Amino acid sequence: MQNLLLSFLLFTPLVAASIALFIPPGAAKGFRYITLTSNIIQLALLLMVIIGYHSRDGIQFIEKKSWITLDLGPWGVLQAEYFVGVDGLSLPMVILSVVIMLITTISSWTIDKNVKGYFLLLLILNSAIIGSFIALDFLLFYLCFEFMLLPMFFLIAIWGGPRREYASIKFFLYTLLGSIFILIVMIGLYISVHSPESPGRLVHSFNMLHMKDESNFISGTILDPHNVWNIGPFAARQWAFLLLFIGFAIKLPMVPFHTWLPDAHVEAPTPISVVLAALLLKLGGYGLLRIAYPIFPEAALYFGWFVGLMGVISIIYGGLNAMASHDLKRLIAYSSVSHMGFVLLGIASVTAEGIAGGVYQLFSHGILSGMLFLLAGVLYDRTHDRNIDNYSGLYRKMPSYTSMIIIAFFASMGLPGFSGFIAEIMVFLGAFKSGSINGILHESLAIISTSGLIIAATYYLWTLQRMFFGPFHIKGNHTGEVLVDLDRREYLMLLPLAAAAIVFGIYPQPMISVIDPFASDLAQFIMNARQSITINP
Amino acid sequence: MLQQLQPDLTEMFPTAHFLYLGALLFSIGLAIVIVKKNMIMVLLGIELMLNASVLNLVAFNSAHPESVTGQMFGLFVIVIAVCESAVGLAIVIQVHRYYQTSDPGEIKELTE
Amino acid sequence: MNIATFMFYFFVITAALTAILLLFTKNVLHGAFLLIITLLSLAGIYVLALAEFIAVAQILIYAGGILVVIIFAIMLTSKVSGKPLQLEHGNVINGMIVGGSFFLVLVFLISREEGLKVIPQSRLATINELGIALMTEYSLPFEVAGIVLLVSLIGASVFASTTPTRPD
Amino acid sequence: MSGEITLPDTIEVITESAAQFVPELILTSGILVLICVGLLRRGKSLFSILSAIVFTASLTTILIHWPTDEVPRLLFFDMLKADSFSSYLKIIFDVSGLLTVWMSWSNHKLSQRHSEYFAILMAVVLGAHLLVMSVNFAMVFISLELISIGSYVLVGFAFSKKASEGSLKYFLFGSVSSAIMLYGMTMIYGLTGMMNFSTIDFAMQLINTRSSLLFIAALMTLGGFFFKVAATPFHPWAPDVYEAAPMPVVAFFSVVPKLAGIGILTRFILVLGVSGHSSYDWQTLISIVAMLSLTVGNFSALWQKNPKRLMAYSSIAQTGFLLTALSSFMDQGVQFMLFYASVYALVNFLVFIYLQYFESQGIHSLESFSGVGKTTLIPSVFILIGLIALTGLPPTAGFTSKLFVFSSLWESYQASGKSILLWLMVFGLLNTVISLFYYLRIPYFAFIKHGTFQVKTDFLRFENLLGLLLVLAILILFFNPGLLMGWINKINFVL
Amino acid sequence: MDAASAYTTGDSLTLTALALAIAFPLLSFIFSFMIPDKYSWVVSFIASFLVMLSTFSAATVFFRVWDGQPILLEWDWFAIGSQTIKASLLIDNLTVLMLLIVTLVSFLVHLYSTGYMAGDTDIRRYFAMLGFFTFSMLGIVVSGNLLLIFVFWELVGFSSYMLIGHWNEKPEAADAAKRAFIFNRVGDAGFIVGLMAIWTLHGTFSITELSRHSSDLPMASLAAFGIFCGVIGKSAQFPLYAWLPSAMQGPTPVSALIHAATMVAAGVFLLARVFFLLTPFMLIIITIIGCLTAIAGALAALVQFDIKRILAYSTVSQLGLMVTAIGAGSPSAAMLHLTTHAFFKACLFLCAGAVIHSLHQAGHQSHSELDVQDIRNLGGLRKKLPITFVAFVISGASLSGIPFSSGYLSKEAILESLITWSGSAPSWKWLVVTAAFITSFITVVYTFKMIWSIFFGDPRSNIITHTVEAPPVMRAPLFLLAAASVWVIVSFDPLHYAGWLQHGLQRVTPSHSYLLPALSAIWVLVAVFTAFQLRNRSFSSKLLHEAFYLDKAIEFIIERPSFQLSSMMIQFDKKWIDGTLHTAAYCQLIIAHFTGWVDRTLVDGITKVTADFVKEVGGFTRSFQKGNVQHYIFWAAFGIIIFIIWTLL
Repeated sequence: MQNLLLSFLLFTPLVAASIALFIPPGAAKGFRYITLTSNIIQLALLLMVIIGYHSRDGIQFIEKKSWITLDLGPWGVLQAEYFVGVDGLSLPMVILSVVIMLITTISSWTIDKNVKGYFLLLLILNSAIIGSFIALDFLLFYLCFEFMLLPMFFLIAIWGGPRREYASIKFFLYTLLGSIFILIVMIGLYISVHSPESPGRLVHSFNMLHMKDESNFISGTILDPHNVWNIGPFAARQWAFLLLFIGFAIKLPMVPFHTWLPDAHVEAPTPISVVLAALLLKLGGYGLLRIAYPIFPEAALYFGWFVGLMGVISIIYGGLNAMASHDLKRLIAYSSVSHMGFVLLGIASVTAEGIAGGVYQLFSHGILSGMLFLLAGVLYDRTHDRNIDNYSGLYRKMPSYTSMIIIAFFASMGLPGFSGFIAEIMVFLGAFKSGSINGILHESLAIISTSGLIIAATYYLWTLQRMFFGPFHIKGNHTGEVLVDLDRREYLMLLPLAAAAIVFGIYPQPMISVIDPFASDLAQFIMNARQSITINP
Repeated sequence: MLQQLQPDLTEMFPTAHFLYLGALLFSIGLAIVIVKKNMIMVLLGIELMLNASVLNLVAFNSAHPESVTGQMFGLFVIVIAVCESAVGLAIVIQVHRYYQTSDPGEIKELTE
Repeated sequence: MNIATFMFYFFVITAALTAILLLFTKNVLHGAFLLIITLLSLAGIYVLALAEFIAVAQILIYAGGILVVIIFAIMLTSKVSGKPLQLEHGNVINGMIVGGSFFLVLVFLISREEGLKVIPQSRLATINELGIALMTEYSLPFEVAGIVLLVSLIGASVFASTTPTRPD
Repeated sequence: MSGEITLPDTIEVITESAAQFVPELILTSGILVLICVGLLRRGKSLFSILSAIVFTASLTTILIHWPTDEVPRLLFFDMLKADSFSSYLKIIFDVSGLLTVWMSWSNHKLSQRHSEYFAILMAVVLGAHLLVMSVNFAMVFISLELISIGSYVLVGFAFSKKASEGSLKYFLFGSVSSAIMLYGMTMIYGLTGMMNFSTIDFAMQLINTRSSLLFIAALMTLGGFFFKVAATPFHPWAPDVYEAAPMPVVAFFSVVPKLAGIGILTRFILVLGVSGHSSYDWQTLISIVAMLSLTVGNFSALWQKNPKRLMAYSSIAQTGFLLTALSSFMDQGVQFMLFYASVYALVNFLVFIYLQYFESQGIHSLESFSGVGKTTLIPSVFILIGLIALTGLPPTAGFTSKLFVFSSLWESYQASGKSILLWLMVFGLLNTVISLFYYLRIPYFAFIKHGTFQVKTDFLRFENLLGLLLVLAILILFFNPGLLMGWINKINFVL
Repeated sequence: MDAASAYTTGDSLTLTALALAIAFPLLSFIFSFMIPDKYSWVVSFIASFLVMLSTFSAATVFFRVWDGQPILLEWDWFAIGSQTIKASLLIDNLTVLMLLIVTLVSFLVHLYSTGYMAGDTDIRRYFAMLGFFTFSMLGIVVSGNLLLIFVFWELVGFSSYMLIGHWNEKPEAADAAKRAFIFNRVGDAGFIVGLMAIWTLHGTFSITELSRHSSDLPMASLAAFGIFCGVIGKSAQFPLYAWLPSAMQGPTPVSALIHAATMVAAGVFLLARVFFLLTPFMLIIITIIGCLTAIAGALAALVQFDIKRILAYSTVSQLGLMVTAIGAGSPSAAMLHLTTHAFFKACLFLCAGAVIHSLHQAGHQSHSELDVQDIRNLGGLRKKLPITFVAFVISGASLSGIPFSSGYLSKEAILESLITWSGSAPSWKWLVVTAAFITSFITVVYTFKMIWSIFFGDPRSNIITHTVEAPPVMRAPLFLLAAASVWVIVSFDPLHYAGWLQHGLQRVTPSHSYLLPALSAIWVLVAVFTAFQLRNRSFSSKLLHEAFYLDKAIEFIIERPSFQLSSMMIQFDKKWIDGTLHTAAYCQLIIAHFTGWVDRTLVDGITKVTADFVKEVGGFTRSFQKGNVQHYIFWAAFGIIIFIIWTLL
């Protein structure tokens, strides 16, 4: 049982989906409750995982079953495994996924168009997200990573807003482009890596842990660390890192690959915006930390400054764009771009603080962006209008809603006491420290990036001022009556997130104690790699 | 008569000269296919191209006299050419019935 | 220059000239007749290249068979349309580019091929020899060619026997 | 010399060969039986069943006579080579034949001349069988022509104005292509003196003859093969022909002649690959053709409004992927190409079965798919899975096959260091992204657009059973590609 | 000094009192939020009561710790890598003094607010945020860890935001709140830079540990500079002081508590707390900035007419003086002035509030619309509001530095420290001293002018005749605060500042001389005389009125461009990033195709595909597929020729 927890976690939604498949489409309630049940079972399983997790033990709950073993004669054996486990990086992400999916279900309660299809897709999406966070086999990861696209595409395209077609295709295009880059590297990696577990034969393994170890590379292959294979201006391993970086940066998203995000967010239905912002974006950062950095440490160091620079650009650029947005969801979307910049900056620093901060930011942004999108959805449900300029003085009509907005906004701008602050401060500390302990990032990057804090304050406060303060006024053909305050279902979605933001902002130690071993080990690993592998002699 | 001429004949014509003619026929056939605004002329062009190949085969067979490979192949080419033109003519007539024109350039209902 | 050489180059030049004329003629019927001359010249060349059987087949099948059918087809199609047998040329530049380049490239490359300039020693393949080859070594292509013939006959009959009821 | 072979020897060779030639004999007799029966009886079902029986018999005999010899056997005086490679492709042809027969049976537009239709269909399959076994230029030409002539006629079986135009275009384009190919073949024969190309001697000749003419000749020969597989620049016939032909024929065209062409191309390329040391860079050539096919296919498909035309361009792009696998010039690449081809055949039939289903419901353009997903869920979902597999996304075998293809390309790049292969790889993968657009258009209309079209929902259709089987196959081959790869692995590619 | 011996962990009574002092305001916050809407009237009493309890607890702590051994309590907060960040409380003289000031002023303001804010619809939120502010301010004061200080530092800013924007229907209030927070945020960004530098340099945020390290690397100056940036923001120093006057849009008690007595003083407190981190170079910068602020604030106050704005600029000026003192190396003098300033400035604000409140009430009755904050509209209130008048005069005297007031002593401490620092040899430091003297002179002038305009002369408006004194609950705090503005609060010697407070803060008794006090007293009297002469002259200078246009300058140099930049960016984003990506590769093609397709099929109209490039490719594709089979053949043959030529070349 203990050994199969992760599988249960992964397959519960799929089982639920297959049950739901046989329910006639008319029974709308049935799908909601089945999804909810599946989420609650997942939550229970998650609790068991958390209880059984020991933060210093590295990867745990490992399950390893053979999946694809292809004997290709002289060329060797192609081996992909069902290999899952959680460590300090994936556990926070899994926790986030389970919780956010539960809240998404609650938020989806009002969906009444083609309910069966919606919840089936949601369940599939759930599995795919969990799967990509726990997979330790590259092929399995890629499977889940790609498999998210289709449900997401349909969820945006069928249940989305007026320009949903454009947005969904754009989303699909960008993400698929990114995953193609990842695919290229995956192909190269598994060809270059052999599994040390079966010494007698040549086994090409998709195992990500094997890919980390430089001694597992077949000598003379393109991606062999000891074999400099130049393609154009860079070595092949550097290209590989760049491809992975771009692939994940698109997902993250990083400027200038971010333009899919505002469109997708604006057009997606509220629950899907939540999933998109809270979970899908996390895969970008997760992928960098799980794949790009550990597997190509020396290239990561070589491009460290670039990653950091792009992070800073994202922070500032995203913030400035948010400031000029007139659509509430678009604003939040751009703020996500800005926040994900912190993740990049933290990761680029290759310090324990920076990496832990990056992971913490992923987690925290999951909570906060979820909350922000839910809040935007609350307003949209009432008036079907998200234009900031069309509102004024909402505080008078919806005081509780405004309070929630204030909490969410201030949490999102990194006010101390909320989880975002802990994340950002760790990122800053790591990024600044990097200049003097490993020389990857110049101190000025960290200093410049603090302006992101000011920009965040500006756009959030300006929005508050425009929408919620001042005399009450609302444009369009709405009367004030539609603006009722939060109802119980909405509280049920928002309060847990707000509470989580505060709890993880005041007492971060439980989460950091999970993340920290991973972050420290990774920083150590990458810095060690600098000594052992040298490129561009 | 041929038996008498044979000793002389064998040393008369370089293979290249056959090939020049073949190349000419082939190129003209191709040009005809592209240029002529009549389906039957296009068919004639194709025949010309096939004949260029037969000529090549015959020429090369005399360069490799140890077997009759080239000639056999040439024979098959002629047979196949017959089959092709039979089907081709049937198709041409069928198209002509529908479209009332012989210009392949005008037969373009199937297009973007 | 003996008579064989003379005949060879005569046939070559005739074939080339008629082919060129074929390219330039604007009358379909003239084209068909020009092709007959080309093919007959080729048959002559085959004879001189010691491929009598091919030559015979060429005369019988092409000149006698296909071209008659073609002339029938010309009559048939022009009768239906009522147009004269004149035709236009289109895509002239395209045709010249492609035909010209092929010709130039091939001639250039053939002329560079030293092995092709030697005059080969050849011998006459008897019809007997060909017949045996056809039944042994080439038995399979022979049979398959039969199937091809069958298929093309069926195909032609399918096309010929269906009348367009309504143009859709 | 033929004279040295005694008559008993000859007969022995022929009888021995015939033993390895049973599937083809069955097909041949099938053709004759169909034509003879056609003189007496009419009725689509009868001929469908007869053809199904013939294909099944052929399929069974291929499996029974699965070549196990280390060294492949040459049949009919080195005309054919009976190796596992060709047997594998033959299985695909026969299965496709069966599926086509079924599709034809359920297609209401094919309403006359059934005996001829099925006979010609069978003849094309026979041609495909012969083509992939051929190692002799004469045999290649004849079997290619068998396929071509049969195909020209098959297009016309819709008996419409457009069909006749399709036939004409196919015929003209095909004849010119085969004339070009033939010219090339004669040149190769002339310069090497050999008709049998699948020998070491021939390969040595290629290496030793440093002749541009030979290269040009080979190039022209490849042109004919490219025509059969609809690779750029020999592709433009495909959209017109696909649009004109009846749906079962389109499905058939997109698989059988194409894979037959790929089969002979593979044999030819393997020889060229052995002569990889020649001064001409065949690998680059194939890579460029692959790139062009990918680009032209994918880009043109974006414009299409007709599902058949769309699938035509898709098939051009898929040819690009098949060529990509070949361009690795390795045995591994060929194996992966076979895997790709098998998956491609399955997926293509899945898609075409449902396109036919929708066509029978009166849906002829992409726009008219609007809202279909709501009324006919299962066909829409199945066609979606098929299109996703064509795009190459997990969890379908389409992904696995693309993964394999690009793996072999990477491996080849690693071995040769030719940057063109790297470009091809990047190009091919990026094309996957583009292909997504048009592949998703049918599901897009079906699921996302609202339409007024009411199609009656009937779950218990034979299409759905067949579709389910194909979908399962596509999914299973993703999760366990070993089922097929294990088999393909046993195929050897000795010259 | 060994760490173990230097600090104790405190006894249980002290700790309980400390815990209570901090917890009561938090409790008040929670309570005020939780209470149902219909019982909102009890909030003001409960909140005041809770803060009063907090004040008593703080007093207990004060008396038990003052001049005793400092208390240091530490808990693990979170650990990164090998380093643990500890949450710690550091309770020393500085802390307890501030503890007492904050709770006391807060209590008085609470009390005052029960009257001032009675009837406000959002009274729950008001008291909640007041409680939260008090809690956060106490947090700054007791934290022994820079990161923790930063946490509360920002929370203070947040509550300030909420309170300034309390009347958020007023667009100006919402705007002022935003401005205050953003200006603070600018400083805080600097603070974070400081934190980063400290972390990199020392790997710890604990003040006690940091006090044992010292470093003169450039990084140390950066750290000090960063922290000082935080101070500039929070304590409204040059060039970020513009937010403070506009923050006067908040309720007046809030201005008294936050923008006069406590929060703005937090910067000075912080500088005193981390004085050991300030490098010599930084001290010079601090002095200059402080000096500039002092002068600028005083000059600006001189020309204001809004009573609250005068007080606000005066606060700016006084804070500038304190910062100058810190720069001059005398944190104790700064703290001394901080203490006295807290009381007298709070008193002044509350008096101003009482005046406003009374006039407002009167204005309501007579239905007259009058800007009651403009001193030009006031006058002769001495008779109507006697208690307010007395309190105002006492605290005004303290602000001016009239002898026998607390302000006299603390200002003397600053001046003396400046003179000592400047030394005997002439240098630029003398300019600073001169500036300080001029500031004190101007302070007297504007204070006197203000008192004269409000309370003396003839009533300039008819509503003044209807004015009555504010309710007792508002008068009591005035009284108490006025009482705290006399000399005993600093020292029992009315002429010299070196009393118990100074001793407790510095533990070094400075040299005893009456020269400076006397000089100072004369200087003040001269100033009073001048002010009397100028009592009816109104100074008007646009430059000074707008406080050197710093506000506008920031708007022009930073705000506008950044907004413009952001709108440019979003255009850039729409046009170029999207566009370039699309154009750059075939992405362009796809999107254009796709949009074209979407528009063709979805939107009824016909859309032309935008990019010319696409058109060309499209044309090319069409020429390929025009349906003419002869073209097809041509292309195929042409393809072969291309290949041939390519290989032959």
